Amino acid sequence: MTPGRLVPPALIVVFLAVWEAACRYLAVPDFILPAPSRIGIVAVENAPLLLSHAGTTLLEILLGIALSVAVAVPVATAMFSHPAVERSLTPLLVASQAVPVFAVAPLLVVWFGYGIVSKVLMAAVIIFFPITVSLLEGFKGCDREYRILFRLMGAGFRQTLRLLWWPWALPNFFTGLKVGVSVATIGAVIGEWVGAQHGLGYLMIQANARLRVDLVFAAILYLSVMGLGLWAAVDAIGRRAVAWKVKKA
Amino acid sequence: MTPGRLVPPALIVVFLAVWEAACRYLAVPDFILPAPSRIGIVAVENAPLLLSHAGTTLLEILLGIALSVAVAVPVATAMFSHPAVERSLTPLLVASQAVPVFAVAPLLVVWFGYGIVSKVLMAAVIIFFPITVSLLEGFKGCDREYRILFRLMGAGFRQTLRLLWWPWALPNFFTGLKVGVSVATIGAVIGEWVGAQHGLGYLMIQANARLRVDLVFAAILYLSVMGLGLWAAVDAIGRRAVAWKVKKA
Amino acid sequence: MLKISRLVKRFDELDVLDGFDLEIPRGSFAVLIGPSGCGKTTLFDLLTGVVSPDAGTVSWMGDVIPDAGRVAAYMQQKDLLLPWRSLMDNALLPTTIAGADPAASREKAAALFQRMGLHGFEAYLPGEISGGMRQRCALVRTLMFERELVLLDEPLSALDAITRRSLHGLLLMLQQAFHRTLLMITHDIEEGLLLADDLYVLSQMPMNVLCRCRLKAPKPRRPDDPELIRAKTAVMARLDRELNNDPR
Amino acid sequence: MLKISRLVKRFDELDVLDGFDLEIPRGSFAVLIGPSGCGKTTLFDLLTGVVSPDAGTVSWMGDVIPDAGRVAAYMQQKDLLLPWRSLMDNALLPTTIAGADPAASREKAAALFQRMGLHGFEAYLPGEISGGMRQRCALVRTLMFERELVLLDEPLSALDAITRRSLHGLLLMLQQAFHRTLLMITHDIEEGLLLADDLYVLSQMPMNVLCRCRLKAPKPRRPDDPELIRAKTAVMARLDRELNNDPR
Amino acid sequence: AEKLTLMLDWFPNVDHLPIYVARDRGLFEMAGIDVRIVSPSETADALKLAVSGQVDLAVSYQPQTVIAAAEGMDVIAVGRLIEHPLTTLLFLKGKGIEAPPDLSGKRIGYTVPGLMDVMLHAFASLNGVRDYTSVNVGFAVLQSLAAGRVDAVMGPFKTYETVEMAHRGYDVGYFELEKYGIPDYDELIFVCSRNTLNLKEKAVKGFIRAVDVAIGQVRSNPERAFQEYLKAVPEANPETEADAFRLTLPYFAANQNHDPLRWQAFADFALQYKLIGKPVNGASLLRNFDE
Ligand SMILES: Nc1ncnc2c1ncn2[C@@H]1O[C@H](COP(=O)(O)OP(=O)(O)OP(=O)(O)O)[C@@H](O)[C@H]1O
Ligand SMILES: Nc1ncnc2c1ncn2[C@@H]1O[C@H](COP(=O)(O)OP(=O)(O)OP(=O)(O)O)[C@@H](O)[C@H]1O
Ligand SMILES: [Mg+2]
Ligand SMILES: [Mg+2]
Repeated sequence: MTPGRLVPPALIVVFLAVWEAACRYLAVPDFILPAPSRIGIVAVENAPLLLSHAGTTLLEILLGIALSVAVAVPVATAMFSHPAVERSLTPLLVASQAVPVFAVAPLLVVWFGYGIVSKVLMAAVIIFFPITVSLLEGFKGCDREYRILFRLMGAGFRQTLRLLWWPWALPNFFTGLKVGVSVATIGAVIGEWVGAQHGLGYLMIQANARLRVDLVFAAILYLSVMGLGLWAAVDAIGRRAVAWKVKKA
Repeated sequence: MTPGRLVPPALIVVFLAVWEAACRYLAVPDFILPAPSRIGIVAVENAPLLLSHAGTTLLEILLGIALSVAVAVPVATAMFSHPAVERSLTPLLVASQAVPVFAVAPLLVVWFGYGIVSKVLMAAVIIFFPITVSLLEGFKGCDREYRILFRLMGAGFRQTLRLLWWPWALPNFFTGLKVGVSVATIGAVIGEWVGAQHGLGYLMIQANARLRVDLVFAAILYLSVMGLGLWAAVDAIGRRAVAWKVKKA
Repeated sequence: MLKISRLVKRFDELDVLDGFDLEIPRGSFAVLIGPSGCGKTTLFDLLTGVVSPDAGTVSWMGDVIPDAGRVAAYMQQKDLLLPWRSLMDNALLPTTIAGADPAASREKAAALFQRMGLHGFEAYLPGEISGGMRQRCALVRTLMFERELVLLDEPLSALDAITRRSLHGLLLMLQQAFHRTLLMITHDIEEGLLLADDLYVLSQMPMNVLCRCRLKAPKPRRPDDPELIRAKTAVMARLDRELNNDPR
Repeated sequence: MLKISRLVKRFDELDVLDGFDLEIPRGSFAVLIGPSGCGKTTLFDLLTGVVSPDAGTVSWMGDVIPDAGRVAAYMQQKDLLLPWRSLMDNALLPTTIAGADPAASREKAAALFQRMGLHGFEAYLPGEISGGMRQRCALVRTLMFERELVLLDEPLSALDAITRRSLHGLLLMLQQAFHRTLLMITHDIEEGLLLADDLYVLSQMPMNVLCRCRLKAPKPRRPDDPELIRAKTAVMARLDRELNNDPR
Repeated sequence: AEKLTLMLDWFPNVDHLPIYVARDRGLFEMAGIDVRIVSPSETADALKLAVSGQVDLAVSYQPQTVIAAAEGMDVIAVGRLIEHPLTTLLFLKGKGIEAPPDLSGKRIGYTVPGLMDVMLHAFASLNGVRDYTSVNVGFAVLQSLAAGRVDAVMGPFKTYETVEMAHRGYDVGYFELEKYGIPDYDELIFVCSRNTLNLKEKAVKGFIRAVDVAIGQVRSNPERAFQEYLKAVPEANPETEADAFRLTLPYFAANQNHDPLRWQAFADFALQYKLIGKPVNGASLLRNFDE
């Protein structure tokens, strides 16, 4: 999906219309679910505030993505090359997915303080899992025949990785990255629950505590747009990177 | 990874040992991070309590998985067969990933009450995205040549779906499902933070309010084991379903 | 009759076809021979709608059709077996899709497996058999698909001479007993001459018919038939001239 | 000298090799001909360590080696081109891996592309070329890989007669000018007879050497050489007997 | 100036107004301290981090502090911010609820399992509420009330949710806990660890004094204080928080004298209703600087 094709089509218009109508005619109170028009107005009126918070969050997300990619790639590689590592790490990784943040938030504060680090870490932790799993499955999906070809050509592990496994798993990597960046927004927001002074997550908690549900949703709108932008960017890069697949067709 | 191979190997032992040592010698207070030994003891001592809550949560997760698979498969299929649907739904789906639970949990409760439905929905919503994305990418990854072969044999959409695309995308489906079931635990727990009377999430909040951090972590341990079990189950089923891939090697 | 008129196909800067004409009478066996990479597979792909032409028409029995995908069974150059289905299930794919009687189809497929020397391998997966066996399995699948026109892209290239010869008999039976129209690509000139009613020698890109070799000798023919040996030398010489005039 | 002794390989209930012996003198050109599915590819896979034998040994120049993967260049029956690399980059894969001088390698590959009639297609992706062109590209890649032993599994099966003939010259040059030892599988008996010093006719599974045909005529040979025609008839007859004695 | 880190119990709101006033009028500076204010991710974090020494001071609740003491945490209350419970049992008017017994047979929500469900249980048994169903509504107080999913909720603040509901056109009433048999207690207090107190006694004392002074100043000119607060916390919503501030003003601690008897009464109540598992000595948790 190229950015151009993201222009909201019929279904989205229908979705918003139904939402708006539901709020108006079913008299859904604002603080339960604000109408899209209301969210839009709040989002525009508070644009300077929201944008400044959004900047902080975006920075955290981008750093989180960079960090998790930087860790996921070697980890997936290690798990792929050493089944023992896979056997050891998989249970830890899967188990870690069941840990809710609030339980470890004080720990994060203890270790990383109130700065940007803990937020970046939270975002990274959330993106990390889908990327690693997808990349690993991608590596594993490589046809044995190709591996053998490389072995016969005398390729070492690094060469096979660079010339075969990595390009082979690239589509999977991008699938994982797409899932990852979409949920990264949540990661950063959750990270901001841990002692943040700025950012959309901070703003949302504040607004939520103040029962400014419309502002919460306006912040969500900004987050959603951010998520969409990241998705579209990854998708565009992904398409370019696996152009040979498209071309072949 | 078959269940048998999940038996914790060296790395996990090392991980637990480091954790234990950190708690003992770095004097991390146990209300911030309890030592694994302490968590183990609490988990065993309170087994009846924890198991009864775990039962509730497990039921929610299983229903959530069933629901989200039941929805993700037709949705991914529709997105694949109608690019217009994909163009419309993708932004909605991606945007939805940026919505933090606390914003929608009240909505779910208002709409679906305090019963099991809202928790099942929460779990389902979280699992849905990775499955749909993976399945869709799997469908798209099918070589054009095979599609043409099916067209030449006069196969309709449903037949091509059943005989070609679905088996083709099965490995991707299982990758997505694996990511999904791992995070499903969190979905159910968050659902239980609002409007539950039972379940590990409820227990965690309660223990947290009582500053019983060791019990919180014991609940997380049960959640983790549950997540691991689900992962291993999906992995085993997945292996069986794509046995031809293994056999070919 | 299959009639191909003024077919044009370009790939980027490559003129593969530039006004290609061909007529195949109903019930006849036509063989195409030409240099590797000249556009034979592309022609079949155009005929069956796998790729769409830039210009030109295809007609069948006098009616212009967008492509012959509805009237032709096509055995592609790649075997395209589904790796998760056993050989038998792969062979049964066309009848499964057409909703034909399973028992009858299975019986027919079993007979073809026997004939192809694949008996005993029905339950194997495509990843567990040899290249030639895969090709034979793809041929079974194509024959299971009952269409009046049969397009075969190098169907026997990976087989030994004996198996090949026995399958020549099968192809001739298809033409003579079942009245199919066959169009076959091969690189084996002798094979072409043994089977063809019309053998077309094709040029380099843009592909054209260099010469049409009408063979009247009754079939089955013998490879040591002097007419065949003469024809073989002639075709060889024509191809040689084509390839060495324009050394790519 | 490559010496294969008592090689055994089973797949489940299939006895593919059951004590297979073969000796290939250094610098010679050996050709293997046998029924489709008899185990030729499996033999090459065992030689190169692609699959591991259940029993038996392989030795090279007198030393028993686990497999000949380190001394052989192997062109497999499938082309195994990397779909994301251009033809040139695919051909350069062995030298890239070996860390050879890029400029010199590129020059050598360019010469081979020219020779194979692939000139002008260096930048194409494997998905954009014909079956025969893919096969030729795989052959270029194999030849870029400088090993003393060259194993070729049906390297020319998808090529037209003329291109094939020109590549016969290339293979002979490899043997005669570059002193490689060649081991080639083919289904084309005439091709085998044109190239081989020793031609082995193989049996059905479990695979054995039915007869060894020692060819002394100087190369290049002509297909109409009466010795060749006689040998061809003999090989054909031997194969025929093998396949029809034991109708699978 | 000595640095002190203070963790709030929740995001900044009018309850914390005197702290901001003290900071922005330089009262902390005069006391020779430099206070950094941070927000927690969850209400229990502040106390945990204070006890572990990660922050110097925390805003906490008296019930939470008693629970912490019963869990063996080394916590000490050093000052007071809000001196009576703000927690109420909130209900919508016009549904026939006038007195606690009217809640019998109704569906009653609570906000924090483990704490508010106990309060609800105590309230019900003390006031003859029978056959009610209790449900955890989490943070969805307004939503669940407005949607009619529950008839009342235990846990909302009388200074806060009431205002929000009123602003949205809902007429709400509430029962104040201390008037219905539950021992009076300090809603918001300042806590730290004994260790921090030993190391930074002077600074902590200075902090408490400064807050005390600030509370006096807030009382004398509430309007000005509120304007300062709006500047310090730009996210604040001026309309609703003005009302909330007006309601909160009477509850700011009049002095910094902890009352050991009041603490003990609450601790005994907590033990009786199983909020805690073992007895707690109230006096041992307190430090009065003014004695
Ligand atoms: N992975 C496998 N699992 C089971 N059987 C296998 C496997 N690989 C090969 N075989 C069997 O081994 C036999 C020999 O196969 P092989 O590929 O060696 O034949 P071949 O002589 O190369 O045939 P062709 O000329 O058709 O390429 C076949 O019957 C095949 O079914
Ligand atoms: N998708 C494509 N993109 C670009 N060029 C293509 C594409 N498909 C085929 N070609 C080009 O078209 C030409 C003809 O290819 P085609 O496959 O029709 O040859 P062929 O006659 O079947 O050869 P062979 O005998 O080797 O199978 C080739 O030069 C090839 O590079
Ligand atoms: Mg072709
Ligand atoms: Mg083979």
